[in-house]
Amino acid sequence: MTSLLLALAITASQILLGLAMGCAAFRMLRGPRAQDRVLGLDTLYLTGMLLLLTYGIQTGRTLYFETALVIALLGFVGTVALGKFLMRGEVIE
Amino acid sequence: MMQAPDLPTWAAIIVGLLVLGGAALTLVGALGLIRLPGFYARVHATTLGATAGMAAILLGSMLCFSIIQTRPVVHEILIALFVTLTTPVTLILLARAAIYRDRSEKASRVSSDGGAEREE
Amino acid sequence: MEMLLSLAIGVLTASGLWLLFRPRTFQVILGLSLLSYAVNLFIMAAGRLRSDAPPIIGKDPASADPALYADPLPQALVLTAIVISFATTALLLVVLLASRGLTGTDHVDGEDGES
Amino acid sequence: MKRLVPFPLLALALFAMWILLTGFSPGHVLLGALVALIVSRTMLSLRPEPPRVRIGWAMVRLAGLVLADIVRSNMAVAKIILSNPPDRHAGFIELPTDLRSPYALAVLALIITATPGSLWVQHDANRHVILIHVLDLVDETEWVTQIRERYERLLMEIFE
Amino acid sequence: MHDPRFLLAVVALPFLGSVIAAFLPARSRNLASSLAGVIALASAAILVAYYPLIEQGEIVRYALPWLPSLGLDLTFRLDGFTWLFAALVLGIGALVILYARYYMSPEDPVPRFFAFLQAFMGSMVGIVLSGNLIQIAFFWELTSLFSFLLIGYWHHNQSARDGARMALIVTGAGGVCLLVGLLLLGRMAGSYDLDAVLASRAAIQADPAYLPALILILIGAFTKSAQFPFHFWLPHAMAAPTPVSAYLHSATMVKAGVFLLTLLWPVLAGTESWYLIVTTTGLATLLVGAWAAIFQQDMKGLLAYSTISHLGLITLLLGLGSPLAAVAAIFHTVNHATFKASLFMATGIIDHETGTRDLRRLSGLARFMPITATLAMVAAAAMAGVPLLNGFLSKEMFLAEALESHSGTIIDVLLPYLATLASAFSVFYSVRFIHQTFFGPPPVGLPHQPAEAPPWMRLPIEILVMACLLVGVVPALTIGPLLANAVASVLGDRTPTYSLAIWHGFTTPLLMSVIALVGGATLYILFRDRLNAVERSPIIGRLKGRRTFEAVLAAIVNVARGLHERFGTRRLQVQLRLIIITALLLGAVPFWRLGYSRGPLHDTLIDPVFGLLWMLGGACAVAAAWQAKFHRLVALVLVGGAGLAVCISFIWLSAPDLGLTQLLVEVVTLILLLLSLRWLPKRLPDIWPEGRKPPKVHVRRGGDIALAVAGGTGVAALAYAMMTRPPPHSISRYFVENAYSGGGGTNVVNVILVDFRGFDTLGEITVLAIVALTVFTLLRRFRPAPESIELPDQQRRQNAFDEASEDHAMGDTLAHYLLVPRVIMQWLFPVVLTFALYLLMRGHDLPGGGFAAGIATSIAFVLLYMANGTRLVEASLSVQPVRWISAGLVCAVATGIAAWVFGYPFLTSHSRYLTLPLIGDVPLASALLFDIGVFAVVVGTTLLMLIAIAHQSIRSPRARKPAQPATPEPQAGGRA
Amino acid sequence: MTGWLHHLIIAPILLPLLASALMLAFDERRRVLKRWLSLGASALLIVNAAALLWFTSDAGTGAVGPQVYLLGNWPAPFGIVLVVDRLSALMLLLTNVLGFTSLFYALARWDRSGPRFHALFLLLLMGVNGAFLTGDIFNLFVFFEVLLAASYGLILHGSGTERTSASLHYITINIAASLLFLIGVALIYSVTGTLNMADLATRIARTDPGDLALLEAGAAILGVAFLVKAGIWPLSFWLPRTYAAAAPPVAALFAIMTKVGIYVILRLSFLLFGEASGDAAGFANDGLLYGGLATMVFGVIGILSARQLTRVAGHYVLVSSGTLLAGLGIGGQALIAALLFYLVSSTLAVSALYLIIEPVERNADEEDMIAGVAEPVFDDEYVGAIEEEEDETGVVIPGTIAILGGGFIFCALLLAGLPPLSGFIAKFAIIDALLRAGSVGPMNWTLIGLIIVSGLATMIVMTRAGIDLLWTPGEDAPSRLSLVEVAPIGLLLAVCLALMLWAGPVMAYLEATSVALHDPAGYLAAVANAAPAGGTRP
Ligand code: NA
Ligand code: NA
Repeated sequence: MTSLLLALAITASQILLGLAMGCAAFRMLRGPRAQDRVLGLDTLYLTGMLLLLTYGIQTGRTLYFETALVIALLGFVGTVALGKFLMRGEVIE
Repeated sequence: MMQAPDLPTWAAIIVGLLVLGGAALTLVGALGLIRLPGFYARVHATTLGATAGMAAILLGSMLCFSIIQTRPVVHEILIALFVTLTTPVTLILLARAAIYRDRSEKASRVSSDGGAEREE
Repeated sequence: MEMLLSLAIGVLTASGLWLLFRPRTFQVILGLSLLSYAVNLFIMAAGRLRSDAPPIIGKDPASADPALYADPLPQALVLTAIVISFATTALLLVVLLASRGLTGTDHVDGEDGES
Repeated sequence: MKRLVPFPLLALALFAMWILLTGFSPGHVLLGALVALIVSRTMLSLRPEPPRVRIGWAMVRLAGLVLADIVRSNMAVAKIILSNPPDRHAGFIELPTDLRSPYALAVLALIITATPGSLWVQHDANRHVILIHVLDLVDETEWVTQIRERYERLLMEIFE
Repeated sequence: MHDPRFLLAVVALPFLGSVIAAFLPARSRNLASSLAGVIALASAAILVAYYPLIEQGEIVRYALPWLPSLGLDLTFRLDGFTWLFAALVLGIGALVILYARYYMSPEDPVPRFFAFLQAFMGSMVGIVLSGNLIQIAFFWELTSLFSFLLIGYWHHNQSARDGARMALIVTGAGGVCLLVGLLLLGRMAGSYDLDAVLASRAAIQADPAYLPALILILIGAFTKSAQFPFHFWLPHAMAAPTPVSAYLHSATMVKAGVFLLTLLWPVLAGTESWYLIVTTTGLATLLVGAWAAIFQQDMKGLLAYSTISHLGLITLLLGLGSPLAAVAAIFHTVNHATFKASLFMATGIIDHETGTRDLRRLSGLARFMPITATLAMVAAAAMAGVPLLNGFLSKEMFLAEALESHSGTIIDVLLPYLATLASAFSVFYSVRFIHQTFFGPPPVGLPHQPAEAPPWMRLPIEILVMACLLVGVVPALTIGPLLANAVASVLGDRTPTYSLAIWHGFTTPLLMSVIALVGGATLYILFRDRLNAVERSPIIGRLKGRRTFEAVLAAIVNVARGLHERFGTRRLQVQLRLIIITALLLGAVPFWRLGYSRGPLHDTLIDPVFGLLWMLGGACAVAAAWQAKFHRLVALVLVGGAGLAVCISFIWLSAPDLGLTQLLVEVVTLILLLLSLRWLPKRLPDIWPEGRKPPKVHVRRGGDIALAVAGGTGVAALAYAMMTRPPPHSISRYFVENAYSGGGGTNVVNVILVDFRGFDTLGEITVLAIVALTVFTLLRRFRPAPESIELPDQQRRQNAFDEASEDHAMGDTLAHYLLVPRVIMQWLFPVVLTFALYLLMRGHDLPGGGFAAGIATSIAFVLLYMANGTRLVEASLSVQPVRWISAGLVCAVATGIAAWVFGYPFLTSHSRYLTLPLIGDVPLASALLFDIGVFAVVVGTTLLMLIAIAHQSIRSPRARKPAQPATPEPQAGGRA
Repeated sequence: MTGWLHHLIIAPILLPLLASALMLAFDERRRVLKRWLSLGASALLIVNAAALLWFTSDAGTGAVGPQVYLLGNWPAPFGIVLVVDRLSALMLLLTNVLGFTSLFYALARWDRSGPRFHALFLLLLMGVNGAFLTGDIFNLFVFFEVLLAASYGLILHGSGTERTSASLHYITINIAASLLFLIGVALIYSVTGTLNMADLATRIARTDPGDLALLEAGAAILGVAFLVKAGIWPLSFWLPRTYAAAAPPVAALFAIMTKVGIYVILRLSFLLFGEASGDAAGFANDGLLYGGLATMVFGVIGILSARQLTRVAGHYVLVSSGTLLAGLGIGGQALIAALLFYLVSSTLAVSALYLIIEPVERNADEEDMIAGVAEPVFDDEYVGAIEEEEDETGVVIPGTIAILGGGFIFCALLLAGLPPLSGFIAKFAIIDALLRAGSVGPMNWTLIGLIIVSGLATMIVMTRAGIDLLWTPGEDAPSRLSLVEVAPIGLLLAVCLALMLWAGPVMAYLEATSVALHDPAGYLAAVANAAPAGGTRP
C-alpha cells in the first residue's frame, strides 16, 4: 500500500516534471529571442536531471546517479558556450 | 510504469511528499518560463527548480537510498553543489548577453529606420 | 511503448532526411545528427525494449542470468556508433568550414545555385 | 606541506568528492587522497589568484542566512508566477560594493543568483558597482542596504 | 631439326632483339640494324631447318602449359602453309631491315625504330605460328599495337599521329571482335587448340553460333586486311617510314587478315553466308581499291590502294570456297608480298633521292636511276599481271576461277566481267606508276637532284624482283614445292590438282588477261593528262572513309557527353536523394514479396513521461528541421532538445552507459558546432519574397518532404516490426553469463567494449585518432572567407564601446562579463578532472569508462579555454594532444599484444584481484589498461579538434592584417 | 599455422596501427624516420600477406584452408574473429602491393604536401586489411569507418578547393551510407541474434519464415551501403570526382576502395545467401546484374566524355566495378574465378594509371590536355605527305618521355584488355566463362558486348590522350622524372606482366577460391571449430 502510494507520488511527480520539460521546450520552440531559447534548453536539462533522479528513486537503483551528476556538473557548459556566443560572437577567444 | 521501492510507511510518505513537492515547485518555475513576460523575468523562474525544487527531490532521494542501503547515502550533495555552482554562471552569462543584445538592437533600430531585425 | 518509440525514431528520421536534402552544409550536419539519433535508437530497438533492467550484473554467479537484463550488445554497438558518428560529424564540420573558406559559400556544391 | 599541497582546501574538497562518489573504503581513501593530491596540483599551472579564506562562524552564519533567504524567495517567486500580479514591476539596480576579492564577488554572485527573484548581471571592476536585476522591485534602496548588511559584511569577514 | 622447342625461338628471338634494341644508344644505327638483321636471319634459319619435316607433311608442335584450366596453352604449330607464311614474314623482314638501314636518316634515333620493327615481326610470326585460337588473338592485338608505334614513328608529324591512331582504333576494334569470334569458335569446337578446331568443321558449321562467330571473325580479318568498308585506315598508314609501309603492307599486318581467313578456311568456308559475305566484300574491295589507285597522285597512295585491291582479290578468292580458288589465294598472297614490297622500296628510293613522291612532279627518272627504274618496272609489271612474272600466274588462276560457277547467284554471272575490269584497272595504275615516274622529260624543280641509290639499298629490291622473275618463269622449280606443302596443309584431302605452268594454251583467262592489259594501257593513254588534275577519286571519292570515321567518333563523344550530363550529376543533394530512394526501394522489396507484419508480442504499456518526452523531442526535431536554414543557432538549440530526449530515452531503456556517453557527446558536439558557427556566412533572407517561390521549388520541397516522410515511416515500420517480435537466442546471453566470470567486470556493456569486442573499440579509437589528425591538418591551412575574417559584430561594438567610454579600458567589457564565471569555471576544472578519473576507474563495473572519461576531461579543458581564452590557457598549460593520441594507441595495442607473451591471442584479457594489506582486494584487469588507452586517445582527439578550431580565432587577426591582401591559394604540392 | 605464426593473421592490422601510432609521437621534422618506418611497415605487410596467401593455398604446408584468429580468445560466435582464407589473403596481398607502390611513389614529394601523410596512409591500409580479414559484420562496420576516416584525411591531403569540395560530398555520402550500414546490421541482429558472419550463415538457414522479410530488408539496406562503396550506378557520381581530386598516390591506393565493397558483397552473398536461399538470392542477383550493366554503361559514357585523364581513370573504376557486379549477378564458378582475376588486374592497372597521369601531364604543354576525340582531325580524303612539308627524320625521344610513354602504353593496354599484360587474360577468361555457360543468355551477350565496348572506349580515349600528351611536340624541355616515381609504376606493371606469365597458377588459385566461395562449408567449419588457446579461457 505504501509502496503503491509512493509509486503514485513518483509517477505523478514524473508527470509534473515532464510537463515542466514541456514548458521549457515551449520556450525553446517559441523564442522569441535566442536567449529565451537557450534559457529553455538550460531549464530542460535541469528538469531532465530531476526526472532522472526520480527515476532513480522509482527503480531503487543508484545507476542513474552519474548521469544526473553529468548534467549537474557539465550540462551548463553547453549553455555557457551558447551564452558566450550570443555575447561575443564566438565561444573561445 | 508504476513501481517504487519498498520503504517503511513514514519514509514512503516523506519521500513521496518531498519528490512531489520538488516536482511541483519545478513545474511552477517552468510555468514561469511560459507565463512571465520578457526574458529578464523568465530568468528568475528557472531558479525555482534549481534551488528548492532540486533540494526537495535530492532530499527525497537521499532518504530513500539511505533506507534501502541501510547506510547514509549523501552523494546527492554533489549534485546540489554543482547545480548551485553552475546555474549562476549560465544565468549571468545569458543575462548579460541579453542586455547587450537589447542595447545593440535598440541602437540599430534607431539607425536603420525600423527595418525588421532578424532574430540572430 | 513500442509504437511510441517507433514513432519517435520515424520523426527523427524524417526530420533528419529533410535536412539531409537541404543545400546548406550546416543543415546537412544537423540532419546527420538527427539521423544518428534515430539510428542509435533503432539499434537499441533491435535488442527489444526493456525498462529498468540495465545490464549491470552482480558478482555472484546467480546474478548472471541473461533473462534479468536488457540486451547489452546493442548498447555496446550504439556506444561505438556514437563515437564514430561524433568523429565523422566533427570532420564534416571542419571540411565544411574549409570549403566555405575556399569557395566563399556554404552551399554543399561549393557554388551558390538556387536553394 | 605548502609545496606538496598548494591548495589544501581544493585537495580536501576533491578528496571529499571522491569519497562521496565511491563510498568509504580503505582503498578509496588511499586512491582518493592520491587523486586529490595530483589533480589539485594541476591548478598550480593555471596560477589562479591565491584565495584567502578565513574559516569560521561567519561562514556558518552566511550559509544559514542564504538558505533561509532562498526558501523565502522561492515562495515569493512561486506566488508571482502563479498569480502574475499586474502591478509587479521588475528592474535593474546598481549596487556599489566594497568587495575586491574575486572570490568574495563570486560567492556574492552565487548567493544573489541562487536566490529566486534576484539576478547578478555584472560587476564593473572600474567603478566597483554591481548590476542586479530584480523580479519584483519595490524599493531599490532597501535592496541595496539589505545585501550590503546581510551578505557583504560577512563576505568581507571571510575573504578579506 | 626435330626438336620442336626451337619453334619458341622463332617467335622469341625478334622480341629479344626488340628489347635489346630498345636499350641501345640513339646513334647506334649500324649495331641496331645488324642486330635486327641477324635476328631475322636466325629466326629464318631455324625455320629453314624445319623444312625437311614440313616437306614430309608433318606438323611441328610445341606446347607450353600456360593457362591449362581455360584450355589455353602456349602452343606453336608449324605446317606447310604457316611455314611458307613465316618464311615470307621473316625473309621480307630481313630485306626490309637491310633497306631501312640505308633509308633512315643518319640523324634518326633508329634503335627505337628497329625495336618496334622487330617486335612487330615477332608478333606477326607469333600469329602465324600460333597453335591456339586465343594465342592468335593475343599476337593479333600485338601487331595492331606495334604497327601503331611504327606508323606513328615520326610522331612529330601530325599525319603520322593521326594515321597511327586510326590504324590502331580500326584494327584494334576488329581484334576485339576477332577475340570474341574465336572464343565462340573454340566453344563450338570444344577446344581452343587449332588442330582440334580444324578437325571440327561439321560441328562448327552446324552450330547456331556459327554465323555470329563468322561475322565477328570476318570483322577482325577485314579490318586488318583493309577490306571495304574498313579500308580507309590503310592509305593513312602511309605516313609511316617507307620501310614500314613496305613491310606492313606487303607481307605482314594486312596479310594477317587473309592469313587467318586461309587458316580457318577449312572450317569456316563453304557455307552460303561465308560465300556471300566474303566474296562480296572481296569483290567490292578489289574494285574500289583498283579504281582509287588510278587517281592517286602520291606514289605510296597508289601502292596503298593497289594493296587494298589485291587484298580484295585474295579475299574474293577465299570467299569462292572452291579448293582451286584457295590455291590461287595462297599463291597470290606470296606473289603480292614480293612485288609489293619491292615497289614500296623503290618508291622509297625515289622519295629518298628526289625528295618527293608526287607523280605530277616526277618525270623521266629512268635516266638518273636506271637500275631502280628497271627493278620498279619489273615489279610493276608483276603487279599488272604481265606474263613471265609471278603476278601473271596467280592472276590467271584468279581469272580461271572467276569463270567457274560457284553459287548460282548473280555474282557468278558478273564475276568474269568485273574481274577483267579490275585487272584492267590494275594495268592502268601500274602503267601510270611507271610511266609518269621514269619516262618523259627530265623533272624540274625537285627538292634534290635525283641519283641512283646506294647498292646495298637496292639489294633487297633486286632480290625480290629476282624472285618475281624466277617464280614467273620457272614456277614449278621455285615456288612449286613450297606452295604444294602449303596447299596440302590447308586443304588436306581436298587438295585439287593444279598446274603452275606458264602456258596453258589459248584459254578464256588468257583472253581476259590480254583484254585487261590492252584495255588498261589504252585507258592510260586516253586519260593520262586528265588524271593529274584529279583531286580525289571520282565516284568513290565521296565515300569519305576517314571523315566518316572521325565524324562517328565525334558523334559518339558528343552523345556520350550528352548522356553523361543527363544520367550523371555533380550535385550532392541529388546523390543523397538517390541513395535514400534506393535504400527505401530495396528495403521495401522483401515486404512487397513476403508482406509486412508486426510481430506477435503485445505493445508494452506507454509510460506517460516517455510520451511527454517524445512529444517535446519530436517537436524539437521537426522544429530544428524547419529552422535550420535561417536560424542556425535556434536549430542547434532545438537539436540539443531532441538530443536530451534521446539521452533520457536511453536511461529509460536500461542503457545508463549510453545515456551518460550521449550526454557528454552532446555537450562536445554543441561546442564544436558553435565554434564553427562563427565562420559561416551571415544568413541572408530568402531570395524569394515570402510566398513567391517559383513552382519548381515547391515541387522539389514537396518531393523532399514526401521522401523524408517515406523514409521516416519506413524506418519506424522496421523498428516496430523488430520490437514486436520475440528476441532471438542472442549471443549476448553469453556476454551476460561470462562478463564477470570471464571478463572480470559487472558492467556487461563495458566488458563487451573492452574485452569481448575490444577489437571494435580499438578500431573506434583509431577512427577518432584519424579524424583528429585530419581536422588538425585541414585547419593548419584554413583560410576563412573574407567576410568572416572580421571580428564578430558583437566584439567590434563592444570594443568600440570600450574605446569610447571614459571609465573603460580596451577589453573591459569582456573582463566584466566574465569576472564571476571565470572564477567558478576555473576552479571547476580540477573538479571535472576528478570526476573524469572516477568515470574511468569505475567503467568496468558501472556506467562510465574510458570514452566517457576522456570526453569529460576534454570538456574540462574547454571550460578553461572559454573562461580564460586561448592565449592565457596555453601560456600556462601545455597540452600535447597528438602525444596523448599516440600514447593511447600504443597503450591499447600493447595491452592487447601482451597476451601473446602468455600464448594467447591479441586482446585476451586478464583480470584478478590483488590483495593488498590494509586495503583489501584490488581489482586489476588488463581491460582497465586498455580503457586507459581509450581514455588517452579520446582526450587527445577531442582536445585536438576543439583547440584546432578555437585557434582559428587567434590566427585570423594575422590574416586580417592589410599587408596580406587576398593571397592566391597556397596549393603546396597540388597539381599546379 | 600454429604458434607464433598464428599471429600473422592479425599483423596486417596491428603493424600499420602500431607504426602510425609511433609516428605520431614524432613531429614533422623527423620526416626521414617516418619515411623509413612507413616504407618498412608497408614492405613487411606485403611479406605478411604473401605468407598468409601461402598458408591458405595448397602450397602452404600443413594448414590448408581458412585460418581463424579468435580475438580476446573468446570462442567463435561470441568474440570477434578474423578469418583469412584464399579470398581474403588475395585481397590482402593486392592491397598491400598497392600500398607499397603508392607509398613509394609518394616519397617523390607528395608526402610533403601536408602533415601526417604516412600515419594516415598506414591507417588506411589498416582499415582495408581489417575489412578483408574480419569475420564479424559489426567489426566490418568499424573497419569501414577506419578506412573511410583515413580516406577522408588522405583526400584532403595537400588541401585546395577541389579537394575540399570533393571531400565534402564524399564524406557526406559515406556518412549516409554508414547510417544505412548500421540499420542493416541492427535488423540482421534483431532477427538472428548474432553478428558473426559464419554464425549468421547457419542461423539464417533456420530463420522463422515470418522474420524472413525483416532479415532480407536488413540485407538489402546493408547492400546499399556496400553498393555505394562499390560504386554502382546511380550511387557513384561522387567517385570519379573524388578520385580525381585526390593526390596521385592517394588515388592510386583508392583503386582498392571500390573493391572492398565488391569483396564484401562477394563474401556475404555467398556466405549468407548462397544457392539455398532461393528467391531472394535470385532477386539480389538480378539487381546486381542490371545495376552492374548500368554502371558499365555509365562508366563507358564517362570515359568517352572525359576531358581529363583522371576522369578517365575514375570512370574506368566504375566500368571495372560494373563488370564485377554484373558478373556476380550472373554467377557461376568459372565466372567468379575469372572475375577475381579481372579484379586483381584492373585494380593494379587503375593504380598504375593514377600514378602515371601526373608525370605525364606534367610534361604536357597545356593544362586541359585531352581535347577530346570530338574534334575532327582530318578534313578530307587522304592526300598523303605530298602537300605538307614533313620532317622525315625521327626525333630523339628524351628518356623521360620514353619511360612515361612506355608506362602509359602499358597502362592503356591493361585497361583496354589488350595483350601482353594481364588485362587480356582477364577479358578472355570472363568472356570464356560467359560463353561456356550451358545456354548463353541475352544478359551474357550484353555483358560481353559491354566489356568489348568499354575496352574500345578506353583504347580510343587513351590513344588520343597519349598522343596528345606524349607525342605532340612541345616547346618545353621535359621535366624531371625521379626513379622514385618510375619504380612503383614499373613494379605494378611488372606484377601485371607476372600475372600474364604465370596466369596458370594464378588462375588455379582463383578457381580454388571460387570453389571455396561456392561451398562455404570449409569456412563455416573453420570458424565453428576454432578453439580458444589453452582450452578454456584463463
Ligand atoms: Na546548470
Ligand atoms: Na536568482
